[in-house]
Amino acid sequence: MSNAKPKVAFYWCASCGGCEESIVDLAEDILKVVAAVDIVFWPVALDFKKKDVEAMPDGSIAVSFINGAIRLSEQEEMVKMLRRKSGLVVAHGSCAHMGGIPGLGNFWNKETIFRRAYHTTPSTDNPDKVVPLEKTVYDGKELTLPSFFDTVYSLDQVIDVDYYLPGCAPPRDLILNAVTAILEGKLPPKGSVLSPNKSECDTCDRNKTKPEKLSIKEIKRTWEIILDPEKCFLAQGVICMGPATRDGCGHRCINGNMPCRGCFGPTDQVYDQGAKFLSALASILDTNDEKEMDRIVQSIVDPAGTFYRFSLPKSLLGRKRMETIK
Amino acid sequence: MINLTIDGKKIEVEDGKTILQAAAKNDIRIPTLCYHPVLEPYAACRICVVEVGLRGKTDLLTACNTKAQEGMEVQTRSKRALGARRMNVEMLLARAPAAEPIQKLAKELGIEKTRFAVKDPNEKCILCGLCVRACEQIVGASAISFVERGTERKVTPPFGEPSEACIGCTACAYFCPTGAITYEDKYGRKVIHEELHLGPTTAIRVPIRQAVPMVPFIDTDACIHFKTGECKVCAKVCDREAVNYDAQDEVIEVEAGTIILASGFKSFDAKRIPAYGYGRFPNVISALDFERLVNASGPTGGKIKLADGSEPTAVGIVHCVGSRDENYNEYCSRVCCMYALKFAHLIHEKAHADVYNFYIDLRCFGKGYEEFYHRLLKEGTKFIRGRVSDISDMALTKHEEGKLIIRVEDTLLGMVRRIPVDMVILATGLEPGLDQNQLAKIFNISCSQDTFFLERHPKLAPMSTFSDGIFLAGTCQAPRDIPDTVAQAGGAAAEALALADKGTFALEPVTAEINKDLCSGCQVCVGLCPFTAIVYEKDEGHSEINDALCKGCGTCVAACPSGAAQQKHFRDAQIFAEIEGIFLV
Amino acid sequence: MSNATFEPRLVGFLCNWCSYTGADLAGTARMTYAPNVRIIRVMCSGRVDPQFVLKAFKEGADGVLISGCHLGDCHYKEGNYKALRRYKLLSKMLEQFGIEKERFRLEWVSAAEGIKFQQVCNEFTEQVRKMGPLNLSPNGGQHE
Amino acid sequence: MTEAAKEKAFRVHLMVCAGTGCVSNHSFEIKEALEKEIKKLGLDNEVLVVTTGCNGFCERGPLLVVQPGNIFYQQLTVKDVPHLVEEHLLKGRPVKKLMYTPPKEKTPIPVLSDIDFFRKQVLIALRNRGLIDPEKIDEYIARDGYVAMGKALTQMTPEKIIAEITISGLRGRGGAGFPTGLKWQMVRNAVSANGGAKYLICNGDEGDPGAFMDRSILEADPHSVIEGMLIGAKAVGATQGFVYVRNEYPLAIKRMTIALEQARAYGLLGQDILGTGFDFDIKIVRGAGAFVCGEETALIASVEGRLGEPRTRPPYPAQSGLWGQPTGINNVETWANVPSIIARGAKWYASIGTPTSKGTKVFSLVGKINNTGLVEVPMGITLREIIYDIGGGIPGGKAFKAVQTGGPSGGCIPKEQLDLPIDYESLTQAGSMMGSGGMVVMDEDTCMVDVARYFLSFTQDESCGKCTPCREGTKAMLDILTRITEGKGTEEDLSLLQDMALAVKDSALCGLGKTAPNPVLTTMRYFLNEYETHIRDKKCPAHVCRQLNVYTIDEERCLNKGKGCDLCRRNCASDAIQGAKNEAHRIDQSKCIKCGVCFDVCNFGAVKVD
Repeated sequence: MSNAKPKVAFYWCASCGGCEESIVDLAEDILKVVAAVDIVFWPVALDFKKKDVEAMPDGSIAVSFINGAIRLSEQEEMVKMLRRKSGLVVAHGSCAHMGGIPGLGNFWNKETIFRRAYHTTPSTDNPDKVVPLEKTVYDGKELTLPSFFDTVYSLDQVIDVDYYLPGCAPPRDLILNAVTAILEGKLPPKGSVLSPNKSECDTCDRNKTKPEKLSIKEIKRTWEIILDPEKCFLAQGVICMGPATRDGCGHRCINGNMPCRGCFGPTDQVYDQGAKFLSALASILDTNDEKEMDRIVQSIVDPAGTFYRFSLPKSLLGRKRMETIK
Repeated sequence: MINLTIDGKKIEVEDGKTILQAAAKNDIRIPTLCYHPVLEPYAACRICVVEVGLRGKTDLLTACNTKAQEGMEVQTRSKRALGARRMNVEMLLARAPAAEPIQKLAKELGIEKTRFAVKDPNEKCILCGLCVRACEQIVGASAISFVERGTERKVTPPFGEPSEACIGCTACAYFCPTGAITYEDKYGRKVIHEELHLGPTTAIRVPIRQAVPMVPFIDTDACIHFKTGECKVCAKVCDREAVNYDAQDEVIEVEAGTIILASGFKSFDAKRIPAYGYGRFPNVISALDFERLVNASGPTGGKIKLADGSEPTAVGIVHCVGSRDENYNEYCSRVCCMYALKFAHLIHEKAHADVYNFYIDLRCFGKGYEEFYHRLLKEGTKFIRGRVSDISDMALTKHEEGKLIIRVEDTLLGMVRRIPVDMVILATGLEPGLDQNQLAKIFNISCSQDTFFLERHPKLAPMSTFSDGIFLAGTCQAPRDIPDTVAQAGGAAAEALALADKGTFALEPVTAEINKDLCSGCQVCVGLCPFTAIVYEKDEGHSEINDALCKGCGTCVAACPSGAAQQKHFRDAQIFAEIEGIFLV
Repeated sequence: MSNATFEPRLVGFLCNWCSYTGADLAGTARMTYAPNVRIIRVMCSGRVDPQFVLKAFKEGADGVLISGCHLGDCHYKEGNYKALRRYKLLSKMLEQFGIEKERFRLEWVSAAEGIKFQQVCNEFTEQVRKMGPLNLSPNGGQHE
Repeated sequence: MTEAAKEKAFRVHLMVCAGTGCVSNHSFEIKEALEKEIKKLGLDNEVLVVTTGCNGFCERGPLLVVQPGNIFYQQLTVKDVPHLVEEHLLKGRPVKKLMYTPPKEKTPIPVLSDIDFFRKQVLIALRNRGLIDPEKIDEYIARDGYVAMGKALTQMTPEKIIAEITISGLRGRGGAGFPTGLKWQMVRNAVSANGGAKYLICNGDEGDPGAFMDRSILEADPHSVIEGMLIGAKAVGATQGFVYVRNEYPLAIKRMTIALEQARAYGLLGQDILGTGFDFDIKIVRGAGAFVCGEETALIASVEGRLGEPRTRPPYPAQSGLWGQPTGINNVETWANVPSIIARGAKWYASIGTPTSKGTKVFSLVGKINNTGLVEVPMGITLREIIYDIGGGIPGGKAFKAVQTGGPSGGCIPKEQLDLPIDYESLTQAGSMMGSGGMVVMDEDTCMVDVARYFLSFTQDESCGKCTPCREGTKAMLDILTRITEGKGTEEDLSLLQDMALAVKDSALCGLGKTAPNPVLTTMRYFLNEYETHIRDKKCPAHVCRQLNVYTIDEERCLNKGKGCDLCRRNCASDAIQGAKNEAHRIDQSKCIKCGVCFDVCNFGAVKVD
């Protein structure tokens, strides 16, 4: 009987939609899923309304897959509601997991972002200096908009999260495994990241090509050299987050001859992906001469943005110091 | 085997032998000049020409380099051969009248005097080229060669100047048959003619006077025997038969559980302070020079003499040369004060000269030292407190003339003084050995900034290093005098023995470890370990730490990007907890 | 809180062999110095993980000090060089987080330099005092 | 040649000789003048001016040959050019006054091949002289160049090549006349040490005074040498060749360099030649101009960068030569002969010459002779033919005395032997040698003792000094000869000289020393009387040895004819002449230093020498 099927919800917050894609990318396997479960909420694909969810009894949804970071009050409200209605909540994708790309917003705050977005970008034509307001009165009626936070949050900084599906976006087999695990009730301990707990080098073919002593004299950016398709990126002097990034992505970037950017986040025993990678990178710089060190360090453009590309909100510091934002 | 006749005598020789060898084997003498058994035949002098008949054709050939052939009929004294030989000898007699071998040969061949013009009655060189070939083929130096053509031809080093290539083996002189090349022992080295310096020293010698053991050695680079297999004069003259040409340098490997480093120090080079004129003024000498001077086995038999052999009437001793001086070494060399006092005493005793000590502070710590200082005061040694600014021979007054003038600010009188003396002794300080850093690397230990070896702990472990089982003794660790050195050495020995006795030593418990289940084998850590304790297990795909080698610095742990490495007692979690703890209060 | 009355909270990561001994010496030599630096002992400045620094700031430190043996004197040969490299990159990154260079300091203090340790602590304390409290976003990134 | 010229056919080619001799006589200016003039008359697309290698008739340079027609112009000057161009090229009237007129004849000879100098020559080594521009490989190829090489590489086995050379009877043209085929066979058979390479060397270290045939070949036809070496390389299995040219031959070096580049560019040199998989390349080595380096072992030492001094053979270079490897070393002329032999066959070559000496030999004909120059003649030709028919006899109607062949180490051959058919053996018998082909003609005014002295002074100067006889012997002999020419000679000197000459010849190390005494021996053999006159009567019949001359003044002739012109007195360096204007002059023998100035200045033949 269909109503015996476990109920599943999909929701998206501050995200690019890639994670929704990742569901669709299950291709024919989606049919298995659809066959096995009963999708009760999926704004992207199906026409449900907020009230439909409100109507559901608490805990009636077996599992909610939520992607995207939390940037708006509305998103906060929705995920809190889904938390109530769901047995399990899975943070789907880097943004939900660690804040992801939207998380880089934490180097600014609402004010600076609005100034930039609505006033100073070259493409902006906004003579009246209009900015979104939470309340506006339009011919007598009051219109509201959700409020915009200063800080972007990962999902688990807002609600309690049971499992994490890492990746931007998570690869299909990871999703399938997760779904099957849930359906079969073969679940790992709560809070687990559903991906191997080793760093990427573990399964990277290029790891073989590492030299005896891994060391870097020059930091290169990917377009500054012709990348050797076989050789370890670090050995080529190109920043690759692989060593500090959880495995399981299937090396989509590396197979495309692009270094890892760290979308899978750190391994369990690491507190702060960026700091860890920074430490590793600095350690293998091949010089004991201070001037030379300064030179190489200078050549690293935007370390914070690079090392925390996906994990800023979840990092130890979380965001830039408010009082220093001008 | 080859059959031929020489002077009608049937002879059998093995293939490849020359006519000359064949003849010699049968006591038929063919005179030679440019031939030497150990050198390639040159066939230049044409004295050994013999008439050779072969297949009905006769010809004059040089015996020295013509191979014997089947059926050769050789006549060594045929009219034709003798004619040519005589003519050549006669001509050589004109070239080198003073060459004895030629004179002898001429007599044998019945030539009283040459009919040709004599250029130089004292000429000895016959241009046989033995020296040139010896230098090329045997010494391998090619330091001399023929230059010019025809009668202008002569032997010289490149451009007639002393040759870099020359190793001073004197093989050329050894091979010269006429004594045209001569050499003599001069200023401790062989000198060939006045203008040609033949190398540094003799092939067989005692390294230094105080060498232990006091035995001569053979410098195989210079020894002719090791080039030619000839000579062996040393063996001939040694009735104890002590000369052994087969002795080889050997590298001896010793397995040791503990090692004591006592690699000593290097004396400060006083030339580095030009103002003191060491190396410019013969009578400004270093402490070691003075030790040599007063040494009974020294050049003066222990008498304290000036360069000109006279006795000094006033001697200055400058303390802290190269020590306690930010320009050179900031540290105190610790021994200078006392040995300077010793010198003062000796000079007093032996030369009855006035002695001036120029000091910053006198550091007479230790048993009996202070007493010794007082004794010197009684002896009338003069002590002037102040750093000497310079030493010159520029006299301002009559009584300064012919003296060395020491300029110093007497900080007790608060005035600049000029002290004229005959001799100045620079109390040079102690410096770390030149190869300290190298040794440090070899033994996995560290040096302090002054590059003396670093002890494990200044108070608690002064003889130990950070490599367990390696101990320090003496001046390689810090400047110290003999009693201290002996004491420390004893301590080091004791520690070493204790360890050897125990047979095992406890490792620092703070070593790092890698959790294989978490390590992805990214190898970031491998290159970081200063003790090469980390190895990447290719097949297993993860890295491992050798507990015995790990000293527990934790660098790898800090660098491990996946947190697979942790340091016992310093785990991330523990330190995080500490940090949190700090802010509870 | 006015800077005059403000007592900076500083964390110092000291290497076991030089700086910690140096601090010890400063102590045994009865030198008084600013008590603001809370010391955490590590075996080598090379053990200091940037995570520790961030953690310290996150927990409320107004400044962080790393101190090790002088270059060339490291008891583990080169640990302090690694510390130096990490320090340079980290302080650059901290600025992006709005944490001024002056709040993060690296000093070489040998076992014999009790006095230097004293000076460092005093200077650093005064420096940070002038700058005032760090005030990371009050919730340290946690949702209000 | 301009690009246009390449395709174009021209009515007339003007072959301007660009051999060293003619060049030093401004043949390049002549070329420019010609081109200018031709352009002026708008003939520049009908007439082409070509520079060729040495034509050989250097005596008459600068030379110009007009083709077709083979009209031979000589001793041109820039002034002659306009006239010549207008007359010959415009109006088609060859210019008689610029043609060659044999001595003692009136009518000039227009056509080159009718001139004796050329008529009796047979050109094999010099086959291309005067016909091609040595700096253009195309012209060499147009003259069937590299055909022989093609044949050798594609159709012949090494054995076949060597057999061919052997049958042809070609012998080393360097002088010793060692059978070339045999030498190649030795190199081929020789097992190269540790499987190393085998080498070929072209000996262009031409040192004999007055000899320039090697230079001329290298300048006029470098490709013939390259081709010869290629064939040799295939025969002996060599992979690298060296051309050893003395640095005093800049033009030869330049042209050889160009030739090598062009050959490489055409794939005739280097890797996989003509796609046969055969590799061979050639380097030029510049000699420092030491005579002894013409000796093969010394030359090899020099190439190796060692002291240029010979060593005893055996081992022969063919067994152990350059860097100890088997090395085939032949003289320039020898190599230049090879292509023709391969192209036209051994039989043809062997048909020329005498039973023991086949083919031709190039001689450089110099000295007291009308037609100085380079001649290539068949072996067996007599000295008379060369000297009188080709050489045009002795100038000034003087009497022929002797001819010196074989360079400084050769010997002098007297007129009694003028009909000697030239080949290796006959010359050796006559006490001289073929040598590299120097041929110095001497007339009655030559003093044979002086000649011997001259050549010895050369050899002793060039002796490397390694072996006693050569170093000391040549010097000692020179001293004696000088003594004799100064009238201080004694009877003993003669015997001593004889003994020494023999001893040196007998016991010297290398060819240089062994042959150095030849001039002495031959002159003593054929002209002993001259020696004796020098020693006994203290006289030099030819009046060459000034120290022996006695100058006197025929007083009445001086007075009658010269009216005591006093010229001699004024020119006398030692005030040995007394007398004043309008008086007879006299020479005070005690003061006379025998400088001979008076003899030279007297316009009335009053001064007599005796």
